[in-house]
Amino acid sequence: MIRVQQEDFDIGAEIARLRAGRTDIGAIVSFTGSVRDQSGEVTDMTLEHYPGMTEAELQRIEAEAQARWPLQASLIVHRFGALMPGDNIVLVVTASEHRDAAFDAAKFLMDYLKTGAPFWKRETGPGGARWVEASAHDEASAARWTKTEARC
Amino acid sequence: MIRVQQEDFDIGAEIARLRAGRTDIGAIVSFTGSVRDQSGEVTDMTLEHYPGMTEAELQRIEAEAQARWPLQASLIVHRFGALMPGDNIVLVVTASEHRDAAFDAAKFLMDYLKTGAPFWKRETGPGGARWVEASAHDEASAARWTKTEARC
Amino acid sequence: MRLLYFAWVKEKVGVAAEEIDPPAGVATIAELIDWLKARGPEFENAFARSEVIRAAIDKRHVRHDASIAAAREIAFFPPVTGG
Amino acid sequence: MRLLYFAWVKEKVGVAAEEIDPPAGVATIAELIDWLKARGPEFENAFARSEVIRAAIDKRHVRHDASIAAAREIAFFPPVTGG
Repeated sequence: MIRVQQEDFDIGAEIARLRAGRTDIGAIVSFTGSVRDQSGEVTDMTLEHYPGMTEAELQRIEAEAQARWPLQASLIVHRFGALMPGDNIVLVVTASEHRDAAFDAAKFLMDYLKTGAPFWKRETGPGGARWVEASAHDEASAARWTKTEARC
Repeated sequence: MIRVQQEDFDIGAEIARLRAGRTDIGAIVSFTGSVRDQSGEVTDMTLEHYPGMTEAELQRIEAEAQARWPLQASLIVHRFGALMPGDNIVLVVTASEHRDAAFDAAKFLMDYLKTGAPFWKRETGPGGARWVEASAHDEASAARWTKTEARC
Repeated sequence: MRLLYFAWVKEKVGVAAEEIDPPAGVATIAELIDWLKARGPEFENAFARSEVIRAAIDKRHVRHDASIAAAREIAFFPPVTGG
Repeated sequence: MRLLYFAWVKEKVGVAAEEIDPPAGVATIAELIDWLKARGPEFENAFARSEVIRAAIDKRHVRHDASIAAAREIAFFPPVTGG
């Protein structure tokens, strides 16, 4: 399941909803990304996105993870709008019988989301506002999943 | 921080406590392991452990993770005693500025915990009770961290 | 067709969206970028480093050699920075 | 010294803990296992596949060639299955 929203999310409640009434899940991995103040360099942040394409991309990425790993459930929640240091940005949750699938799928979802989901961060600090630059490391992290060897 | 306890834990509350008041954390990974019914093969489970050594091992494993990755916080909570399918067994949480460290450290903690922490699972099912056999896969998962190449 | 701009591409061109009707010779994203750059200094500036500009046709990522023939909505934006 | 047994090792030997005083020639974990096996069929049975038995001295994992000279507490148990 995917959601794109302005409001905050509750990690514990999201995980509880995902596993409610189930006794077949052995492993749940959650990833939460949040705004870092970067030693005072960031006072606030605005996340712009491309409504419609964002949802389509997140659904595509989630379907890809479901096809690659035996997931029992998965969730992506991504926020947009005005955020402060410490605020949540993104939540990814994966559930599987075994931990490797849950870990790998969560990592994959984050790597792909970082390079594919149409979000743009604009940070404000003491020196003014600036659009965050994309990271070459993120491109490399996403590329590692396209190798035949599946991981790393 | 590590805790060994009979009572359940609250994933959301544990994560909230770990990050409370902090604006420098960028990535939080949680792993939750729970009892699987394995299609009715498991009706309940008892987790025995070695009090004293369990705490020492978990502390050693956590210190090793802190030495290997730039973690801002970490937590291991492991339960013992009588458990039912769907019940939580273990929680690992790692926080870092960047997601790779948080993911890798959480995976490392689970791999090492699985082969080093003195817990033994006894499952009861329709055919009676049996001690769970250790998995060769878990040994291999732990061994991958001892290679010089760090991962995989 | 409808054009959308996001993030600093939007700031530089000065609009979020517009309707355009490029001539028949403009067949790919790359050719569309060249055509846009000729429309004025704000486009020239926004697309100056065209290799860093990402494009989507009807809400799917495409490369610069993609055909725009069937496109209803084309978006231009910087490399994404979510997550 | 104090011996502790866990999981199916404990079930097979029939006690959780005991005080022992092995002879001076028993210097390693492996030699202690051999000495224990000679104490009776329940020990013979518990330690039959001694290669799968894990040991800890004073709450630290050790190999079977570890010296027990300074040990106050020695534990025997199957491979761990937590997590």
